[in-house]
Amino acid sequence: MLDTFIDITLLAFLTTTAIAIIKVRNLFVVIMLFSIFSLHSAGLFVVMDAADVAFTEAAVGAGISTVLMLATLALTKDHDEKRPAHHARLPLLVVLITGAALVYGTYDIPSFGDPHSPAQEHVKPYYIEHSIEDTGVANTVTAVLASYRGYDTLGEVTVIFTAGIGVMLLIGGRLTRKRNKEDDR
Amino acid sequence: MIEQNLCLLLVVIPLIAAPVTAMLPAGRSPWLFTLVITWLCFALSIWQLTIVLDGSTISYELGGWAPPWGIEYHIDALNAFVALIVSGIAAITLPYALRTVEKEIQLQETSLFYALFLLCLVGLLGIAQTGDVFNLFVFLEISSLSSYVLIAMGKQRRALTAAYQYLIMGSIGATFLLIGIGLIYAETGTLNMQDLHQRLQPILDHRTVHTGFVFMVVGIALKLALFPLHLWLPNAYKYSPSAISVFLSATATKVAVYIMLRMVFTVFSTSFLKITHTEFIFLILGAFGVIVASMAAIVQHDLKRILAYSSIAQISYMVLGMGFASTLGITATVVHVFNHALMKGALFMAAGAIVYRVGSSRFENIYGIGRQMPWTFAAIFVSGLSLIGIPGTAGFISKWYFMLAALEQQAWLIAFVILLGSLLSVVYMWKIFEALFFHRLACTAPPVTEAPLSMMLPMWTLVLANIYFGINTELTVGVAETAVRLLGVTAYHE
Amino acid sequence: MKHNLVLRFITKYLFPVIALFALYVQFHGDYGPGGGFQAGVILSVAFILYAMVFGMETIEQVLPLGLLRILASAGVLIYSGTGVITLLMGGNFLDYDILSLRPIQGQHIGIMVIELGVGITVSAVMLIIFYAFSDRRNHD
Amino acid sequence: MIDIIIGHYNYWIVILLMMAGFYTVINRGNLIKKIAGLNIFQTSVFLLYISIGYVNEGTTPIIAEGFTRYANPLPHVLILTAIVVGVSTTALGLALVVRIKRAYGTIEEDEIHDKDMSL
Repeated sequence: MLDTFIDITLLAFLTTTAIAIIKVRNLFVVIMLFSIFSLHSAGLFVVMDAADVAFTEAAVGAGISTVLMLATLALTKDHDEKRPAHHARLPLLVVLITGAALVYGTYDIPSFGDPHSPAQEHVKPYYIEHSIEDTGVANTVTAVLASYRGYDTLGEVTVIFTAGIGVMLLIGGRLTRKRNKEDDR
Repeated sequence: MIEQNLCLLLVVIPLIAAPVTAMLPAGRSPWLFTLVITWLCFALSIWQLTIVLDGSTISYELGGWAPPWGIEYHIDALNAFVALIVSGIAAITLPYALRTVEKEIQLQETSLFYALFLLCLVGLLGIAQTGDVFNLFVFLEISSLSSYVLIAMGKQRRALTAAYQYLIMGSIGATFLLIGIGLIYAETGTLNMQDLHQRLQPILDHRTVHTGFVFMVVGIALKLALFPLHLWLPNAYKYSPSAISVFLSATATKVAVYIMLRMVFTVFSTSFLKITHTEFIFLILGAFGVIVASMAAIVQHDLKRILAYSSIAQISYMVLGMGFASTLGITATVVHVFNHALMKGALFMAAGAIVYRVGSSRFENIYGIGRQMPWTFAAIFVSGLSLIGIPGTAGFISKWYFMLAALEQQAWLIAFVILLGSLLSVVYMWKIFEALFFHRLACTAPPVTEAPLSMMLPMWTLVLANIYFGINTELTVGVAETAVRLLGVTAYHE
Repeated sequence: MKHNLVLRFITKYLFPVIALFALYVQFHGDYGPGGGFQAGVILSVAFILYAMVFGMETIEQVLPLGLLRILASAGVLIYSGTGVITLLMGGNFLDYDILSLRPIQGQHIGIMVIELGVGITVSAVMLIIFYAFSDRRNHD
Repeated sequence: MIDIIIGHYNYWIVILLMMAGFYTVINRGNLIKKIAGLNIFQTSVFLLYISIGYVNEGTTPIIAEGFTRYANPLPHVLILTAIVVGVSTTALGLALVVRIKRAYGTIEEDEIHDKDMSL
């Protein structure tokens, strides 16, 4: 019961933050709200028994991503989003359709927390029952991450590495490059 | 030992080579190293294809964990064929890249640039090889992230906005794919493609499954630049460095077509298409895509942009083929994936050669250039004929199969669209021929010479391949038919 | 921030604590939440904090960009290299069982080594990104 | 009816969050804000996955004496990977924003569009 209460409270906070982000035009506030959003979702991850994910989300979302956005803001010195000349209808329409499709899609989805859903009864039991005898690791998240699906994690490290190289190439200390203005069209 | 790990080595060798390249000193050594690696991959992918050519499959358990608990590489003729296209184009792009990269990329950035190129290759090969939907997502992101940066390396500032736009659209696509995978996972509890197929069959009428399918398809369609989600593509191809235009145009969207085929026919099934009538949506989007993109190509005044819009049109053909959901239709799609890689590779190489000499691909700057660069122009001419679908070229073979598939189902309207698309491609290719060859030389243009041999050889290799595969269809059609049989697609019957 | 005594004092003592916590997270992933990725982020945060208070130069002297680039590559190589070793020993890629006579022990070694690779790459890349975004030449 | 709401309210709110993020991304505007929106969109998808893995009366999937029901670790692992992918995308996107600001002098999508057209 307490879980449900915390769950609903956090969801309410998240909703408020997300809607505020759409409305607010001051970029500093947007970034701070994003940080709050991330921290609250980390809290929600804890409520939903995903300690590892919560840990990472707090470090990455509320930490690294926020710092990066603030750094970009400091570099670009644009502090306010300009008011658009006209309101575009298309984005709203796309979002409404997408949202409706998703709500439609939840009709047959197993109930929240259902212990007999396919996701709980297939593949997962193997991890829970065998991870200690297979890998000797009590934290099944680590067992799956590093061993059963270790190849995904190799891909993940490669993604991070790609980002590092990419950022070095893009803004790694090189001054303005010579640009061919005439051909810019 | 190499043979039993073959399908894995194909991905892991470039994956190990990428960080090594990043540590090499700037200069020609990163290029040389990348060249060796890509040719090694090409050789391995040929070897892999010869193994699965007879319709057999290879299964490789990563980490030694049996699927569905571990990740599995599951190779059949289609995987091997796509891997062959990707590594083949990479291998042929590398000699071409030497001179253009020296001109377009600063010297001290070359090692990082080639490392990113290898990472992009890793991502694309990883997608082609994997039998696990989430692993596919991870490698899709490796290839996407590296291609965003590679595109942004273009010389003009619009390369940056093109890359940003691609980043936003690509990330939305990836997130949609993630939502789709999540919904399907909630219904099945597994991520392995073969296992998903088994477990999805009894619940094909679930609304959650339908929604998951739609989100997956929309996500892939964004990566595929399927009309009307194609807006990122023209600028991305136009402003990226020449070698990257060649590589991405010939491989990235083709791999997306492969993902679509794999998801629709292996993970779901032909019967799912029939139940939900999704094939009509593919047909409609494909038909509109062919016509709209071809028309858009006609009104462009820039060589690379015409080619980019033409790519969207050609991709729409492939989607059209999927919409037939018959042996002939999918065969046409698979053959066209290969042929289109050949022709667009050659065309973008020629465009890059012109940019290398003139510094621009806009018509007003390159009028009459074909007379000064006759070999480059001849390459454009021959591969242009292939794009149109003139008999004796590779392009004819795939168009022929598309036509057969349409006639088989008596889809006259679609058959008409296929013809009309070819006619429109005659118009925009003629526009290129006219500007490059018949138009008066731009008066301010300084005289230029033919492109260097290191660019000419790869270009003409692809051009000659266009002719060779227009005459000898044993490989392309043979592999495609095996692949289609394994996808579980059946011949059309009323 | 360079002249704030309290900040300087606290940062000096916080640095080893954060670094130690990072090591704890790195090697305790088997039993509690955590692992290479989180540890890498935390370790990089220790350096970032130090750089923010004492200036970029202090960190750049210890960890120049060239070294970070090698470390980032090394992490990926450690991870994939583990896979190659298992291949050479006759197992499948990343099949840690083969690393030792007892499969469980092999798994233990394998997981530890690859998590180390993850940690190294992640902290190096986080610092590379931080360097790039705080590069004075990007401020104009 | 009540059952449906109790069983699904979590998904519905998560969908609402997703759409708020999605709207911020596709609505024309400031380039940094779009990246923030993308992050919200992705974080909400993470919430969807973790909701799928949640089980009533369960506990964190760290095997210990006295517990029998654990949350599904697989979505957790997938999301750990997805978070890393997300932060990588964010870093690259922001690096591009810095470069765009340097090249165009603005990070408003409309103004960039105008500058490209007016040349």
